[in-house]
Amino acid sequence: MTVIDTSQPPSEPARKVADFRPSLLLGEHSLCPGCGEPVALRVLLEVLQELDIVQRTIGVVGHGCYGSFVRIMDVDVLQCLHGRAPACATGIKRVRPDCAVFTMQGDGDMANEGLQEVLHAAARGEKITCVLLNNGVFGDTGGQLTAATVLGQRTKTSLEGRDAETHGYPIPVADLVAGLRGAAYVARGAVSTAGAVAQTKRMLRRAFETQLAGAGFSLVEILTMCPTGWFVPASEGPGYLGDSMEQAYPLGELTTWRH
Amino acid sequence: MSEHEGGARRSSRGTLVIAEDRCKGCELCIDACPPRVLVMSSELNEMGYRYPELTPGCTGCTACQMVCPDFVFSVYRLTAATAPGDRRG
Amino acid sequence: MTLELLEGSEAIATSAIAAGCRFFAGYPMSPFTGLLENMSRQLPAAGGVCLNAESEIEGVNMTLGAAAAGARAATGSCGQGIALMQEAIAEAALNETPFVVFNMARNQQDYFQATRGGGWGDYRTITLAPKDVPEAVEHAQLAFHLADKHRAPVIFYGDPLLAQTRIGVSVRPLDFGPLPPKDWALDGTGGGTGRSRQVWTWAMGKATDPGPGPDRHWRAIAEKFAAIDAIETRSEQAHVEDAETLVVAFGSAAKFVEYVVEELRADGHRIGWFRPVTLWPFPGGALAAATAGVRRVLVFELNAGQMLDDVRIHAADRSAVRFIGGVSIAESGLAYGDLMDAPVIRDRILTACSEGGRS
Amino acid sequence: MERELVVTGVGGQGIQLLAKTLALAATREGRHAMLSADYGGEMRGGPSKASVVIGDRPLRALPVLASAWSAIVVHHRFSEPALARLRPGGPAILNLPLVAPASLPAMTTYGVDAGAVAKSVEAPQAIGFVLLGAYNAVTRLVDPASLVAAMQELLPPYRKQHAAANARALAAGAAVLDGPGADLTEVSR
Repeated sequence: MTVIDTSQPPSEPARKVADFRPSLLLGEHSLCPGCGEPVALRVLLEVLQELDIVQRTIGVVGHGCYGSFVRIMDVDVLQCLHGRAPACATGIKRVRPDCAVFTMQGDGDMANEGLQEVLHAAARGEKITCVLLNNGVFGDTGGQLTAATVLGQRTKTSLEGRDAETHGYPIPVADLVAGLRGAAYVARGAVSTAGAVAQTKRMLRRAFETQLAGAGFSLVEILTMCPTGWFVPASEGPGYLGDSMEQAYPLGELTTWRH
Repeated sequence: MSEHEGGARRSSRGTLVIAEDRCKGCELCIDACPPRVLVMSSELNEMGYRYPELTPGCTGCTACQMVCPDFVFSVYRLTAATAPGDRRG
Repeated sequence: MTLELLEGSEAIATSAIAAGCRFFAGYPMSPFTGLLENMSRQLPAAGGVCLNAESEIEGVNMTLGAAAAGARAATGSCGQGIALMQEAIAEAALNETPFVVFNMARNQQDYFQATRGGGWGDYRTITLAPKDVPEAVEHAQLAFHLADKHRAPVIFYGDPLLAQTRIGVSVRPLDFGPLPPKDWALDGTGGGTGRSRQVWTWAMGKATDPGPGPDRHWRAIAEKFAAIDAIETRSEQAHVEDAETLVVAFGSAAKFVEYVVEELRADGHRIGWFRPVTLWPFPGGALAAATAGVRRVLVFELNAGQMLDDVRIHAADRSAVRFIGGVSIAESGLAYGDLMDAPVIRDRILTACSEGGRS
Repeated sequence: MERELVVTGVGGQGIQLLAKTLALAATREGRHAMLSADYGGEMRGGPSKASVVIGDRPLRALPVLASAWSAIVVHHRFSEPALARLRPGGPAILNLPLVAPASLPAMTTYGVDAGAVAKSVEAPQAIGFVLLGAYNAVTRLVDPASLVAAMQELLPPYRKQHAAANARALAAGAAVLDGPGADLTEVSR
């Protein structure tokens, strides 16, 4: 089989249509093979650049594997306590209303430790954008059950799979938030396929547009692969996501603010 | 660019630069590639992972770059191979 | 100087705003509630924001966010509410976010909480304990100054008497000297420059501009608090020179002790008083000097004996230390009980004096 | 010199408002004043106590008074602890007939049937202001006009219609005891 030399840009006339990563990414991350979180980070940073708000954006990053992104995202960032990002973002936004303020949280961070924060921030119509990276497990601590773990999913604290009798039902954060009047834009995307990534990026863009227009709270829940925490091969992450998480958490826009 | 040696001739409208040393071998790009022109290497990179290699037929669609968690791909569309009227993307 | 008759809570709020406080978030809890209400009444007119937070945890984290963005910000509560805030107070100490926590405490049982904290890591919190409303007005501004000066959260330790007493006071901005610029604060402009800012307890820096990391950062924090310990102690004392008995008290209780000791002095007793104004850093050196020549050191506080530990640590002779305070809570649970009363304190001092001391 | 007043009675009698009026009047005169309130959760019927301290220099008094120079006894119920702190010789205004004149033998007592006086000037709600007017007539702690101004300042907008009646009550209370006034310099701690 012929293998094309991909060590250098092509010598014949060509135009670059996609770079390795946005210039706002300063270096490498050390997350697991097949992790979905870096993909979400990339499209988030691309949206900031495309909206030309890079130099007036402040991020608030919670605790999870994505916490290491603080080192590689070229954006002003507060690394906050577990679960508290929407509260911190509220304080930031209220004293710097001209900034775009976003949070980056996992499902352990947002659905477990800090569910109250995101609900109240949404109810207040806080003009911030919360990004939930939902992989249904505590990835950073090695794959334990979160409030977002879907029924039947095996984790290190639900070895036989989550059953409702023992562990209760998963919490659909985006749906809860969408039920609150202060929420102006709520959507759920995924990063499991190229199409889903493109859709998720559009959702993030609309979320920030909603914030910039002062319309209210916005949240994008992004289903991300965690093959390590799911105990599946990396290459099977997208398939597993589609078969399990996407069934419990359908993709799409739940609340849209109309211009 | 087109394939000049071996099997059936298959035209490429795009090509890639693959930062193979950054790859962690997750293989997400393999399934994500619509024309299925990426294959995993038999060699290992310096981190010990197999990495994708490009075979002829790339369309420059960027799907591999979209799904790659390790930012391995840069995508190019070849100007010469672009048929008139095909200005997608 | 025109005096306004202000309730303590209102005077403290007015003073905090005069100091430039522009963000406040809290959760109602008596006797802190009055401060929250006054802030919500006054801050909007000053161009600020006051939020009735969904809990103390959110209140303090909102405040941390506002402070990280460079604003003078404060929160408050008392007792159990402050307990809920401890994680964020420790975090702010370690990620160097300056804000003020107004503990309008129900009593003096929060001394350990204020001076030892309940958070994680090698941190301390500067704690100011005013004795009356006029001093509270000063401390409400000093607290912001010290917070900004040292990039650390500062606790203002009040009580029901400070919150609820109405007194004629004058509130105007106080100048405590120059402060370093807040060039570390997050304002969003760092994005895309390769030198974007971060407020991070781990202090890892950016991939392109590495920070000190936790080991070096936390050692630096520990050194910073050691330096604060050396320079920011404040205390007051009187009649120490010829005193046989020295009474130590803080906050409102110290005001009562001062009153009683002056009476006893007038009656011919060789007695003095000592008041830590900062509970941390504890004015241990000043206390050691003040206790060097006395026969007995009496500690009066409205708890089971918390500052007592610090007095024992620093007194010239710890065997001379006697505890004459105690737990004393009003039936409502929201105010001091019968022990916060000059005649009672006088009796306790005289009884302790009659029981001898070191020779 | 510092002058202390304790006002004691049951909630609903206007105790807090009269104490606040006096403290504000003194403040508006440029003097130092302190007001401590002590009342239960009940708005009416429970113990209600207030203390006011007025002086010409920063005050030395504690927010829990060690002793007091003067008193207004609006009701005998709950009054015992407050009255036990009075220094002998000072003035005490007693709300007759609810409070027996003999209850404070060591004080210079002045009885005022505040209810009847208030009714006579068609200000039946303003018993507290009658007593305050009488108290100030005896003690001359503040200018009577300052009391009226402070009373008006303290009325919330929805109660402004009571200002005239309250002013009548202050004046009527003063008229009951208006004489040479107490010579404050003779009374010391």
